[in-house]
Amino acid sequence: MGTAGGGENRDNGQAKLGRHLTLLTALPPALLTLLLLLYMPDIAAGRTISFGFVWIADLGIAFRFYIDALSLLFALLISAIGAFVAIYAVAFLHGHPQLRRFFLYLYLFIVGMLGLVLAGDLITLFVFWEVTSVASYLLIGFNHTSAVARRSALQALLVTTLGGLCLLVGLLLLGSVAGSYEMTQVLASGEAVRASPLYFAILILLLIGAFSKSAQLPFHFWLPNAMAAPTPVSAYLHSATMVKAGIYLLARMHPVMGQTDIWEWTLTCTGAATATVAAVAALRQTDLKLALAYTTVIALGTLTMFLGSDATIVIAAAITFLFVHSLYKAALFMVVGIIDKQAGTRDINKLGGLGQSMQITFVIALAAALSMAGFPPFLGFIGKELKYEGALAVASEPALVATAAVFANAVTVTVAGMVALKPFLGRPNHVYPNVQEAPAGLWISPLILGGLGLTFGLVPELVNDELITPAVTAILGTSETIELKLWHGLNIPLLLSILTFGLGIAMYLGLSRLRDWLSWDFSHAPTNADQLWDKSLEKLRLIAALQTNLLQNGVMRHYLTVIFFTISLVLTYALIRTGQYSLVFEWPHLNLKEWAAILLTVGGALMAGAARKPLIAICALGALGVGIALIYLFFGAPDVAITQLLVETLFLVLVAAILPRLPVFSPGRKIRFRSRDAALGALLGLLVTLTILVVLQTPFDSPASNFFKEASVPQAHGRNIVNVILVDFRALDTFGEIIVVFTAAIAAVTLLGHRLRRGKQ
Amino acid sequence: MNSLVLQSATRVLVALLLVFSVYMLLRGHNHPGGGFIAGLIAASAFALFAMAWGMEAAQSALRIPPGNLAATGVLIAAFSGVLAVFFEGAPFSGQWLQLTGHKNTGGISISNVLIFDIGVYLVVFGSVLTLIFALEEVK
Amino acid sequence: MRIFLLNLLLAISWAALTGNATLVNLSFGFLLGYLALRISPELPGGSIYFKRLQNFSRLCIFFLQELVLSSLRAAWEVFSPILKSRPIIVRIPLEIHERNQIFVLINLISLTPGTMVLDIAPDNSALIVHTMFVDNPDRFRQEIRLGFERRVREAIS
Amino acid sequence: MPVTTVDIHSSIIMLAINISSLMLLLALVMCFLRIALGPTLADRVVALDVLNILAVAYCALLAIASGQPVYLDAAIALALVAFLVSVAFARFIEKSGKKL
Amino acid sequence: MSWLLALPFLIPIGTALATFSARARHPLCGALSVLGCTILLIIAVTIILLVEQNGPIAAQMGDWEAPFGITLVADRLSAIMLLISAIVGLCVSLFALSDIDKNRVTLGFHSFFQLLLAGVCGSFVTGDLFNLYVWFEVMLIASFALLVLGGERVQLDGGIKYVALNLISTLLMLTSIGLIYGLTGTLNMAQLHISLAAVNNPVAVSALAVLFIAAFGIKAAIFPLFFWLPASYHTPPVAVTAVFAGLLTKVGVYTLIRTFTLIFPNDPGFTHNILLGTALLTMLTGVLGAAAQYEFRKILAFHIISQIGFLVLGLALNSPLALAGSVFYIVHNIVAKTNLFLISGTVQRLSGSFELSEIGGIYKASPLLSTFFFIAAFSLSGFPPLSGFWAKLLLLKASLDQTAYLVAAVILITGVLTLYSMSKIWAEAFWKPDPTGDCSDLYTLSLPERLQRLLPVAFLALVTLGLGLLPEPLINYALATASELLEPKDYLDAVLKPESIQSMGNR
Amino acid sequence: MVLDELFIAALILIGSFFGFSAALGLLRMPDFYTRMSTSGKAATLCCGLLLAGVATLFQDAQVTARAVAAILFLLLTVPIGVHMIARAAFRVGTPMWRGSFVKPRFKNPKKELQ
Amino acid sequence: MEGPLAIVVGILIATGVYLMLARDLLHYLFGLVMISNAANLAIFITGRLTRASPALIPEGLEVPPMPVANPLPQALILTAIVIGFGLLAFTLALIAQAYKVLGTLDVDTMRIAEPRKIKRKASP
Ligand code: NA
Ligand code: NA
Repeated sequence: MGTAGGGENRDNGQAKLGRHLTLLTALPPALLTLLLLLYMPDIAAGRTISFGFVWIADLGIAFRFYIDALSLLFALLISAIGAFVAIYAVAFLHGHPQLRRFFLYLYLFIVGMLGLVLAGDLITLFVFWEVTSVASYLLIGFNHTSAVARRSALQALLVTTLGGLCLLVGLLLLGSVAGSYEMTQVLASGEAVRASPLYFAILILLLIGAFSKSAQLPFHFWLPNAMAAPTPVSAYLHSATMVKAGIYLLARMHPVMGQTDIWEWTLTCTGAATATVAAVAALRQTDLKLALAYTTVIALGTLTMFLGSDATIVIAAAITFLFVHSLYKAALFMVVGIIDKQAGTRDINKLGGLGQSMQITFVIALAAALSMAGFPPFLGFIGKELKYEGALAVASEPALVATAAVFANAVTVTVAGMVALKPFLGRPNHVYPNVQEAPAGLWISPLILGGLGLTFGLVPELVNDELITPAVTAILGTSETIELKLWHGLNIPLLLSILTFGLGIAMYLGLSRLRDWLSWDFSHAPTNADQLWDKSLEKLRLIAALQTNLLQNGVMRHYLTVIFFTISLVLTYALIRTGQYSLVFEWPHLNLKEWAAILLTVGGALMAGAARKPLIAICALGALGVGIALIYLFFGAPDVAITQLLVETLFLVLVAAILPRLPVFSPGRKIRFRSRDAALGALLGLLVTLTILVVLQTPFDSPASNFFKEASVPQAHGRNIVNVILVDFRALDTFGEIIVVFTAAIAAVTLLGHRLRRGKQ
Repeated sequence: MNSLVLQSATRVLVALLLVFSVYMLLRGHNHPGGGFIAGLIAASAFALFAMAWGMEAAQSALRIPPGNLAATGVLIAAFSGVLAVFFEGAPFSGQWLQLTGHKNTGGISISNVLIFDIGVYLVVFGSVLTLIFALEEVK
Repeated sequence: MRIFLLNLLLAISWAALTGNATLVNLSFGFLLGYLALRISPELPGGSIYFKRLQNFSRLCIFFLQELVLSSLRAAWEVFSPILKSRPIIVRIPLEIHERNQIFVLINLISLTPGTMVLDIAPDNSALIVHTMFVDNPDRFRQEIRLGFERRVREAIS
Repeated sequence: MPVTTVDIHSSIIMLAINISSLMLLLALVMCFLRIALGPTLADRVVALDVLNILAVAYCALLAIASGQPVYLDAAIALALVAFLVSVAFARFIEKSGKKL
Repeated sequence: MSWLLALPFLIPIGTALATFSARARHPLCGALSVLGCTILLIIAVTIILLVEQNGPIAAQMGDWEAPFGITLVADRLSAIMLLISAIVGLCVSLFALSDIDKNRVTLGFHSFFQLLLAGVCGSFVTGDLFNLYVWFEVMLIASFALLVLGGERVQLDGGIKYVALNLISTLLMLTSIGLIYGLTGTLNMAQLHISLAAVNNPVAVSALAVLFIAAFGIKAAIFPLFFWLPASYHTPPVAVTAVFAGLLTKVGVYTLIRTFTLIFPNDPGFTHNILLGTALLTMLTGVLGAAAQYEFRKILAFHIISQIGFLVLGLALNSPLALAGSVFYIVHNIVAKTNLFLISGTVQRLSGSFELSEIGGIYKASPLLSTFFFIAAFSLSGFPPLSGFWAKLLLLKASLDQTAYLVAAVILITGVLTLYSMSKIWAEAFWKPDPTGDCSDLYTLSLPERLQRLLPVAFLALVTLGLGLLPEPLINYALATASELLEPKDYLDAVLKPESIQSMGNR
Repeated sequence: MVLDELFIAALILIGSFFGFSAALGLLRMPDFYTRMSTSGKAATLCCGLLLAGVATLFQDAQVTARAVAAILFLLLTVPIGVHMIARAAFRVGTPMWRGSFVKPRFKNPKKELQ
Repeated sequence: MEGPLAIVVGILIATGVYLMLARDLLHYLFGLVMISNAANLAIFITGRLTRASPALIPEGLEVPPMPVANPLPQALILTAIVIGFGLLAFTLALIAQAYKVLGTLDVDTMRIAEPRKIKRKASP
């Protein structure tokens, strides 16, 4: 991480460095992509790779990676698109003072995502899961001077962390049920997991984790807000990767957790609902980036919906769509970024006529949008056809799924139009007259991505044989064959496609009217999750403030009361909980001397308690001190008695020395408090008395005391046993004690503001 | 406090209290007394001094700042505790140098136990005095 | 002073000779030494020493006597059903000026039944005395001057 | 340990000790009442002072009753320092100059 | 051997005396303090190595055999606490060189600091209950002194509450110790393990147990006894708060662990359930308290409470894994918490305030400092791969293993709320643009000051990171500690059988 | 022996009688000054007699010496304490007993001292 | 013998608690003194009371010839008394300084470290 930039030279150096970094930054992910591609044939053939080391042997936790076709597919998408985003970002953020920080975060993110999809251990998976949360937090908050960015970052962080923690619990439970955290073993123990009584809990926890990360209902609200991030980030995060971590998790857990009704129903319904809600929301947007973001939520909903099923065709549809979506969505976000950068706005109502000046961008936008809209011969078309095929094959609710899919896709078509047509067609906008084509650094990445969409559409075997089919196989655990082709013949999916196009185009044409129609105010709807978020944070602060005002209210007497009350409470409980003891209390024969001492002590105490003036209390304390000293004296403790008297005397001398500077009268307390305090005091006194009496019921034998009596003269050569204990048997206590006294003295002096004198004055 | 009675009596009493404190210190191992008590008595002597003749007089009579006295006491006590390192004993173990007579019956001896008690005496004396002087001084 | 030391030495020699160092024996030795010195050939400063010792002893006896009397008088007053006392506060000018003398005088007055020194004038020229049993302030002043002040002057100089 | 010359358990001594205990007990109570009643701080301090002196008496009484002269040490210590309280409070009363 | 165990408090006391006599010479005083801490660290390392090799080691002070005299013991728990205290001591003493003004040094800051360390280390090594009380007092009085040193208004106000509430704990502890002696006739903790089990007086044992919970609970700042902490921790200079935060409450937790594994292990249905309820409430109230604050150090202070809840939780769950979790959590928390306070001090140095509304722009001005804060804060929030993650994982797993799902839920909620507060600080102090515009960056500080402020912070951050990446040694150590605590046979042998000590001394 | 016993018993009884009387005076006397006059000396005497009893009982040089020392110390310190309090009370103008036949004459103690 | 003294301890604690809860810091201090004494007394009585001789061994003997009071609690109390004195003295100094600086001993008005209202800032 770079140090703070100050001065022109440093900025220049950084800019130069940035230019040189162009290739370098893209190099690691690109190399990784190549590496993964090398492994691809092997993996596709059914081999898996596993490596790592034991992290914590005693807990069976390992830092382990596991590559099968599913993880390979994700890893490839992440690293490849990562490389493109890196290239794009260098151009996009050119000259930005914190460029290096940006790349640091980006790499952190890439590493997190790769680790997540390649994890071969549940804990490893979670570690990387959280790394992506943190990295996305930093990326979303990259424009940290903007309050909106900070809010969005916090929102994303909290939502995904909440989900992440649930996931952690789920993973821990899963690990304990499966008997291991190792991925291969977990994957193999589906039967046991589904039979476990904890299955439902695990499922819910994992789903909360996955849904929060993948912005499913009801956690969907953070993703559009995350658009506060710089454009390349949005592109990366919200197309290729982070949100798909949840999808990956669902796919990964499919063999273990799937194939149950509850799995299917939950996923299907959540996915469908998410897709529908997001579709409506997408139509209402005028910000291109937001509109795209909502289509991402649509896509995620669709994917979730499909992953609920265990039919081959449905899973194949999901995986293909996932692949397609990554390509076009990344490209489109980049295009929006270009428009934003060149035209200075992303507002769809202000944009228009850019096609002439930005021809390359226009072409790219078209290519990606057509793929998104699912026009042949783009890969998107194949994806969509498969989607419909899959939707109809969903066992539980084919009609619902199909309807949701059609509606979602129609909206996608509309948004594709919004992104690829609206800004470029029509008359040039006079507000932004001098719009230039973007530099190559900006358009090269989307161009390649858009081109790939077309290429793979024309030659689907490129991706099918070694990526999609093996991935589906990995999810379902059975060897599957899937055909990807542009022309399936005239069938229901095709009809649905046509319906989709018609609907989508109609909506695009009537977009402004549609938006007016949809423009009822969501702001007061209880379902507005974003506002709910604000409200719940506000509630949280309120509750926090309330509880703080209640507990930590700054009044010392309140603190003391609570402490004394707590002690009384637990002591009462401890004393009565067994309810099986009899206290033997004999009034012993105390002689008059002893009564005198007791009377003096008790009288002194009561008088000090009743005294309103400190002075009277002090005199009472003097009497009390004498009484206690006499008690010590009468029961064979002259050393203690003398010390008590001396200390009492010196204490009173000190008090008298300080008293002239203190107020004569004390503030009184209300009668209500007085009686409450007295009751509390009486209760605590009673409890302590009882405790002492209870302790006294046990016969006493102190080997230490006996030892001291016997060893005092022969071994320690002293006749005052108490003193021998103090200076020999337990000299360490005394040593500590003199340190306390010494410290107290110098502390008091420094407190009173005196320097300790260094010599005679 | 400018009182003829108090000031006159203090001449005798301070000396008396100091002597008495040393007496309590030295016999503490075998009779009631010891470093604490002795230290407190010695501190009382100077408290009386300060009350009768003023704090400056008491301080200059003491010559050493009481804080340093206390620190010296800690040092002495620590020294007596670690003295055992030269005799292969554990920390704070008793070491006796018997000059005459027998340890258990009397005679004259030097022991780290006594040194320790002297340390305690000085700490208590110095600390309490420090406190008294400080509180007296508050303006 | 030298003679006092000599006397003390004699007392210690006596204790050493008898092999009994108890307090009683030492006191006895001191008395013996005193008598011996008394009849010895005259020592320089001896007469002053003997005089002082005599006066001091007298003062001590007087002191104890007053203590007992005072306490008895106080007890009487305390136990009597009706309080007969007539407390007054009297200012007594002093003729002695040495601090030590005044100190002893104050202690003596304090020990007298029913009297108590409340304060001393800043220049040590007078005492403020509280007394319970004397009606006439002037007579009280006179008593003090003749009774205590003289004795103190004799005992301490 | 010094041995007592007379039997402290003899009836005369025991009786004397008991009566003495009672009287001192009453004395303590009365002192205490004066501390409680005041009315001025000086009254309370005097009572405290007397209380301290009576504590010395108690030490002596205990030494007699138990036949243990060690309690004399407590008596000496108390006799030497107890008046400090009075002096300190007297100083306070003078300094603060109010009727307390 | 016996000397080695006495050194952890003898060295700081010696250093305290040295700094006391040198208190007028500012640089010398600081150097002495750092030197003392370095020596302490060496000793702590030696002890932990020995303990790791030989198991618990004991030393009889004054050569008086075990249940009679005072025994010093170092088992794994003590050893790790010593080590971490020495580390914190060194870091804070280094940091204090620039954070503590000359006036406070002259008033004896370093002496009090060293005495505090002596009290802390003494508490960790002692095997005697009353001696523990004495060391607690040393620690307490030194902390009083440090808290009000300098005597500012706010310090005095906070100091009053701190002193008032802590003294209650002290008295409670003293009473409890007296009563337990009255019940068993011994003060030696190992002997108490044996004697108390033989006492046939369940009511008395229960009452004593709750008295100890209350006494140490106040020190440890558990619910609802924690008031002194938020009332005072934001008032003294940051170096003081840092060492308080790192060590003081942890000593309370240490004694809770020690007491309720060694002395009161026999009635977990009663004692440990009280602790469990307390722990959960502590976690929640602490973290909620933090959510209501907008002052850097107040937020951190409330988090201390919440994290105390975690520490007590591990004890309350009473399983090897849970105890190991507690041990790991203590180490993690001391490091991270101290670091956060040190960072808050530097932030205040740069921006002039602790109020979040008045500071900002640190991220832009001092990325290095920001990185360290980020590491510490996210570690505290339990993010992998930082130390806090493992601490949380252990406790979570322990609670799940016992099917204590409510506990797991509270852990999760607390985790998220912790994150909320930490990200609040991050967003406000670091990300937000500087509202006043007078925030300087680290380069405006002189080189020595920068080093004195950054070295400890960097080191502690590295420890956090290191414990996160390579947790295994510490987790293994924590697990071994836990089994040692739950099966104290070795501890008892070391303390009560002199021959075993003898043989080890010869080895 | 019986004589000894009687002597000791007498010392004890007389001593404690004075203690009692001192306390009674403290309680019964009407104003500060009279309370003071009747209590301090009696209390001292009480201690002296009891300490004499101790010395008589043990008849041991050391014990006697310590008893004598205690008495001497009391004689030295008690009057000082008493005087200091009296002075303070006088200086702050503590009123005299109103029932006495001389009315309180010192309204302003400082003036009186001139 | 222990019973009545246990009640004394209870009374001391009751009054101490009552005093500590007063608004005035000085009263708090007095309460502290009282509870401090109560703690010491509690140690003393649970170490079992005896009217036996003090724990001193006469000259010429190696062990006490008759039962003596339990010396260990005495040693503990001595330590505790002196420690307590240090703490009390410090607290006294703190109270004096607090009054000097803050101008009050009324704990209800000591709200500098924790002001009455929590500042609630509208924070994004
Ligand atoms: Na803390
Ligand atoms: Na903490």
